[in-house]
Amino acid sequence: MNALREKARELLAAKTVQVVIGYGRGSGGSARAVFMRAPAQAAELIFDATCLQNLAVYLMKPEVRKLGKAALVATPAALRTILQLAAENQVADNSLLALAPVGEDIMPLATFAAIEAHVAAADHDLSAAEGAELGKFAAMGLEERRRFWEEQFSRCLKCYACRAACPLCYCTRCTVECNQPQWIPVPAHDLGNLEWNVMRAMHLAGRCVNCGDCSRACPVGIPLYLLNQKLISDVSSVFQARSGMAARSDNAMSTFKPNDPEDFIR
Amino acid sequence: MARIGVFICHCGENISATVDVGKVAEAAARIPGVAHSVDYKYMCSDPGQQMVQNAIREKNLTGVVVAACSPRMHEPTFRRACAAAGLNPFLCEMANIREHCSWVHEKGDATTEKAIDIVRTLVAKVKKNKALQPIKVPVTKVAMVIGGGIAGIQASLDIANAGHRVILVEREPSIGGHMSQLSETFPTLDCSQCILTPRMVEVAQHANITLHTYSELESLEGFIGNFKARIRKKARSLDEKLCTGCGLCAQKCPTRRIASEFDAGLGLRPAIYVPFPQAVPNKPVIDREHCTYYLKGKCRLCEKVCPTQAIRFDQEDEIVEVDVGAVVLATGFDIKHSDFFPEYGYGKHKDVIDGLQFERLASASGPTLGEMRRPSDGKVPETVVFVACAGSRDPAKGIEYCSKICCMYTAKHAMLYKHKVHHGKPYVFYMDIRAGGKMYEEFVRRAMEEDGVQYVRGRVSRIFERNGKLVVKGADTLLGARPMEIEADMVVLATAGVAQAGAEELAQKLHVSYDAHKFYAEAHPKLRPVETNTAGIFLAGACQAPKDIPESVAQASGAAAKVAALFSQAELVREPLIAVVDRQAPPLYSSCVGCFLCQSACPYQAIEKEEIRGRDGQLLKTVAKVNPGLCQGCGTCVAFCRTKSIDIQGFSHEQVHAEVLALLNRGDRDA
Amino acid sequence: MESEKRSIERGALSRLVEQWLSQGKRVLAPMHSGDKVDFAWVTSLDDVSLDHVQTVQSPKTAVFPRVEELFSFRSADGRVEVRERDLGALPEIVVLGLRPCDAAAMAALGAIFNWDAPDRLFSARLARTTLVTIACSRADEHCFCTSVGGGPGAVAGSDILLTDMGQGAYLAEIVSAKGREAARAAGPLFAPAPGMDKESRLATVAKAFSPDAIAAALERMFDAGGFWEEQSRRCVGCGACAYVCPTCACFDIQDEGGISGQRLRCWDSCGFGLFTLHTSGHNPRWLQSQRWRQRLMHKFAYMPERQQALGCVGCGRCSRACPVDMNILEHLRAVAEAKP
Amino acid sequence: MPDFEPKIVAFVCNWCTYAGADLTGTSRMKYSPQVSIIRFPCTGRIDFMLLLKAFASGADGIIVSGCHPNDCHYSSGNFHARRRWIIFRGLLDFLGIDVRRVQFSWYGRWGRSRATSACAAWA
Amino acid sequence: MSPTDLFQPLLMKIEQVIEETPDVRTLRLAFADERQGREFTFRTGQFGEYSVFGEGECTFCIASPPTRNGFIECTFRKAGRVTTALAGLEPGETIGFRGPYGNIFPIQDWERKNLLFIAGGIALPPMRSVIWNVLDLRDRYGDITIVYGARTVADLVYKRELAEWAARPDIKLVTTVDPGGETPDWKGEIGFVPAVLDKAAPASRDTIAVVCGPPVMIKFTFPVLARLGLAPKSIFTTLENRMKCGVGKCGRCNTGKYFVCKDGPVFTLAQLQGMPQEY
Repeated sequence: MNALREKARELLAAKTVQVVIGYGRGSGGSARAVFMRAPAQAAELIFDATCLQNLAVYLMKPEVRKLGKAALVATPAALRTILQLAAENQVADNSLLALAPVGEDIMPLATFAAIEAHVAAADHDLSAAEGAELGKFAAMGLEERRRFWEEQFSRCLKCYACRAACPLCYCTRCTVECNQPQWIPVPAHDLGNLEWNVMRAMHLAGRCVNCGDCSRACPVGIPLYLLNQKLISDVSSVFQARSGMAARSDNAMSTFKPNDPEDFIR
Repeated sequence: MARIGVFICHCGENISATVDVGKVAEAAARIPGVAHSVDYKYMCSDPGQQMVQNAIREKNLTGVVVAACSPRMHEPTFRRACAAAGLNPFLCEMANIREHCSWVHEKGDATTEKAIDIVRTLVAKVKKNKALQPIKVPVTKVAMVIGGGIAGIQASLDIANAGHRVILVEREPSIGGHMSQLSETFPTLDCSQCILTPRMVEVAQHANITLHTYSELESLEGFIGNFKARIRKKARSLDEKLCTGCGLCAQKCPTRRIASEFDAGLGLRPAIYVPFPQAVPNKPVIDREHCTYYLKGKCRLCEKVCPTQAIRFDQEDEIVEVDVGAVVLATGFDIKHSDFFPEYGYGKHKDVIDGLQFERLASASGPTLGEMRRPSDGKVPETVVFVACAGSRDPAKGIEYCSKICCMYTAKHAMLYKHKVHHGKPYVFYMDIRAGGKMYEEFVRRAMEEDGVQYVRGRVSRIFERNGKLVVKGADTLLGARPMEIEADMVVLATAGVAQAGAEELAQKLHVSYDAHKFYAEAHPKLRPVETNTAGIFLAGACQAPKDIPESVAQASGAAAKVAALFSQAELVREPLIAVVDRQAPPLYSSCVGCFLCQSACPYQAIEKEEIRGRDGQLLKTVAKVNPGLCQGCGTCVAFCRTKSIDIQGFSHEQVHAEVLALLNRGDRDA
Repeated sequence: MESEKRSIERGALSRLVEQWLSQGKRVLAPMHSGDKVDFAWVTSLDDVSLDHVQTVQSPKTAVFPRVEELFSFRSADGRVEVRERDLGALPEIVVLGLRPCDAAAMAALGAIFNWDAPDRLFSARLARTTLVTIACSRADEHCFCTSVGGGPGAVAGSDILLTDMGQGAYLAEIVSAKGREAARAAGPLFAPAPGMDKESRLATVAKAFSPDAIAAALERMFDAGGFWEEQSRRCVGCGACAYVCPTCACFDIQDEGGISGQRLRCWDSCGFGLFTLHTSGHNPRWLQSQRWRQRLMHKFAYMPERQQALGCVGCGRCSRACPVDMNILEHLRAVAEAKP
Repeated sequence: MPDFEPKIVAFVCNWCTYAGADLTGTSRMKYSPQVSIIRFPCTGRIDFMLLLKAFASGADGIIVSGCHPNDCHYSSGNFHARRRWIIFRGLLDFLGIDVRRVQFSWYGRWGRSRATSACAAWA
Repeated sequence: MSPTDLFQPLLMKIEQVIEETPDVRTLRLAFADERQGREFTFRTGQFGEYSVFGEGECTFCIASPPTRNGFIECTFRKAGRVTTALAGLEPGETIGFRGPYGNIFPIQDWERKNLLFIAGGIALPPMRSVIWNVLDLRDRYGDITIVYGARTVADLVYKRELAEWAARPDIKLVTTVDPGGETPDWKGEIGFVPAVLDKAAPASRDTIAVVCGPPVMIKFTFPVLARLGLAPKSIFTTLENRMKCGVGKCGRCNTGKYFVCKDGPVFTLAQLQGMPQEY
């Protein structure tokens, strides 16, 4: 941890960055985002197993961008997020510094190329456990799956915490806020919840980097990660595409291959 | 203000036969926003259109729904009628209650109910229509004609004579196409070369026509009025400017035993050759597959003998880029050569030949210099059997259509044979005689009566060799299907006319749709035969379907007229059904977040980046912008955009959303 | 009027629940769902979780549901017919197992909905709702009911307050007229309460601040821009805190169903940007810091002054539900200590 | 369920399939009046949200049909659509919605007789 | 007040639709139920929630004066979902109306004072109600000056009434368009409203000013009025906050301890200065 604090103090003192976004101790022993502007604040920085939130969400907040160049304590998911945001022209190269904790020390990654190299070194596919859970769902019957998701979505409040926590949901006017025509019903009734959750998953297809923040943010505990992981596994198995691996990469959903499978098309 | 006029057509009784049009008109009147609802026997007739125009003026309608036939048929008609009455044409929609309702369902409440559904859907859509102004696009007044057959030649000459530049692209070393291979043509028995060659020369000498022979279209980008074509001029291994066409190289070339394509495989040609004497341009080309220099690196004899040193062995293919405003497809057709009929022994017996090969035998420039000699031993055949419908009209063989010209050229072949072998006995096995053109029936009648051609109505079952003779087994159905056998010296099969090889690849390069037989698809079989669905690309000749020379020439002139019409205005007026990116007042400026994933989805690269700067010049955000000239209105980006920031006029989010809700009883109609 | 003290065994309580259900009442109580505890419609006492500190959502859904119909309308041929909501058809609800802070929250909701002009729909629901509260034997770091006028055993707002005395017996304080009515209807199920000592069973919740000090501090701090930006930099602008909060009552009105459908009232939050966006595109609260400031100012300064009711009952749900750990207690302490 | 009248919405592209539907009309092929057609410039324009909205508004079945790959008038609209359909179908199935209720097809110009068989799949 | 339930609109029939500009319309509404029509009273400055059933509700002031009963008028610009739907309706169709809500222009306190009305663009409707109300009781007030500006000539609303007011001797009417918005035959002023007001420099002694318009116009008009010597408490304006319920419950228009829909929309500059700058 102190390598991280040392690096943060040094960056802030030398003014190479105006703010270091990292994890600090939160309430109840949890970790939460802290924004250090003065070298002295670097002592607050921590990095342990509780640091799960994907801090890249703050790269897209106007109030944080206004602070100037940021250094970001980046978990592997955050690094993938940065690359995916780069692929979608939301962050420019050298506009941020990623601090990737490796064991005890810190790897500063200043350019997308550095981030790509670091990301490429690790395995980012769905873990065996995640694959198994998806398998469990595939094994369930259609009716059983429908009842499971109907119960889950009936508890959705439409509080949009899943959208707010997701770094890739950065649209200034989300389709949910479009009322001409009213694509998604505003009230949180069953029909509106289904349309909202399907739209959220589809709009992340080929983009989501599986950081899991949407599920952690959901106050009523709907396992939203399952939807995104299902689409990640589909996109990678059918289109052999993986998001968050390169700063300049085509989006799996906005490109095509002539030989995409079409067995279901008559 | 929503004041919609609904006009329901009986279409004679095509609609009113199964749909209760009165009930539909009455139901339409009850839809909120509908100010005028009426039904009439023939909406598309002049009084019908008058009715629409009067209603627009009297009740100052803000939208019109015409419930009749398919918009592909009369949408332009009614949109023009509305425009004439002062209503923006894009506020008029058609509800297809004929092809999609009255014709395909039985009479009954469900059918009338569906018609009401369709009308209600389109009323909901019209309420969300916006008045649109057509887009003005500059037009490059240069036409490109692909295919140098009679159709291509005629189209090129007509367009050039209309004062526009033409680029004629021909795959073979010379223009002329199949017509140049014919001996004489029905029904006048004009010598094909005599009527074709002057036109070919006229093309070569016409100031407005640039000729690219031995060339193929590499790619075509852009859209009507603004195409960018890349033409691959295959290397002729010859400098055309130096070559005088003396023909010495062809005489001296040692490799002489190559089957001549021009002679349909009957004659032979050297490695460096001019396809036929009247070839235009009359410049040879080296066939690199067979020339020994390219195979073994030796010889180069033609280079030595060439008086003007025009031979260029190292010549490369050359890509020529041209801007064109319109394209005429005149790539023609081909004769089915393959061993399509094993039972006829085509390909096994040398004396079983197809129509084109017979033409070459009869032609003065053919391998036998016009003398009727059979390919196997060169003897004059005493008895010749012509078999019509050899491949056409045979669904089992996959060609269910009629190739239209075989009856006529079979009769001609029989007459030519009689004129050359007076004592010969020609037989023609036919199913039906299709001789519908001017002087066509008289021509066939003459063949039967004056030239004594023996017409046998029946199909040939087998042809086999028996002691030197070709036994043609068939039956004569007019005599109670009496089986018969004819011992013939030679058999000519009138095989089916099929699409050119490579027709499909070319269509895909031009995004032109084609049918199951790879013939190009016309925009409308009856009303738009010379246009394709791709704006700016026209059709002429047999590439659209097998047809004879008069029809090909007529179609070519038709296509040329269309091109001339297109080039007659300074600017092309385009349908404004294109995509537009959202723009708003500050501080948001646009709901687009600049992810530009739509850019990779656009097949026409019509989406550009636009920087939005504050008053102080500081870059606020970069958003997408659609180039109205390039956008073809496919809407792929619209369905892709996550924030619904890009919308397509004519099929906007609001319009299609309203349609879905209205169709499923939500929205306008009480539940 | 001192509330009447009775007691009730766990078995009797279970039979009371069945009695309610048989009388056609719907019972809303905390139930385990996954690793969280949330209010749900229960069919027996066994479903009810009794060992949790606080539920994820508040019981406000009994009186202010996520979505409710205000009225329905049918239109045909230009004529529109509006059908008023039949308030008589609203269900009788018993909320069992809510905490004293939730019961106190009903008063705050009433202050908002019935301010200036009564909201008949809300009042009808509240009238049909019986609150059978269970006092808190445990609290966690997020609870601060004592700082806002409440307490782990406070009776305010409850109809009947049960306190778990251990060995399956509950002290039952019959607080309101509705409580007495419910106790009378329960008949023998309630037994006399032999000198049960309630205080010993209650959790202890330290007082963190005084609401008046907070209100006074907030008055001065509206323009302390830096303070609010610093505090709210973590906030990502979702509606979780507002939707789980027992006293948040902001709502949106939406029409559904085309020309014949219903006008619906549904939850909304001042945390969303669209909440205050003018048609002209101007938005008085364009930044998240302004919206966070509004949340604290409205609950701790505007409501006490205008509706004479504090907009917070210290249940701590917003801190527990917040994805980025915006701890309201911590922020309120910072407001109290902020130098002018 | 004898009187079960499935409401089927057909989202079709304006070129091959709409023309195919017209051709079905001109050749008087009969199919169930429960199938109604909504016209789009291209299958690329058909948004998954519309399919969702159609189901939400009461459609029992949906046909989505366009030109054969390589036949698309806009050259790649149907390719993009196909890719979206693959993912969307996977998600619907994952959520327990019967994907047989959405039939995707390439209808060329030669008639829509198969429309009847498509909607027969439910009735 | 409205009938039994707060959120249930009264039914009103559209009697007349006047197209002020391509996207601004004025609706004249009469109560479907005669009795409600007779009993309905309102004061100038109040607003209502107008319902298009199936689309939703939208908020704008009652543009007709209370002195003319039997009907109310409202003017709106086609901008959002509900206003677009409202603009699509025909005379004879039915809409809903909830109100009257909000506080009033205290014209009873303005008697014998000079009145200065300053309006910009689409904000003339709330002023029109109070102007006609004052003009119907013309003798009770001092001289009346109206300064009205819009971006272009085409954007000027109530063109007929502007002509009527211009013809009246007892009113001083100054109309202006932003630079570049004039047409060849435009006879009024050219310039922004604050500048034109400065030039017109009406008498400021014993004067009440009412200012309505886009925030940028109001920002530059207040200093001009201050220079003319008007006290903040005698400068009135209306706030254009987003509203939904109109009865102080839904929280949208909450600005400080005020609810713009209950304590406003009419505020004096003095009140505004006492409120948090969040409107």
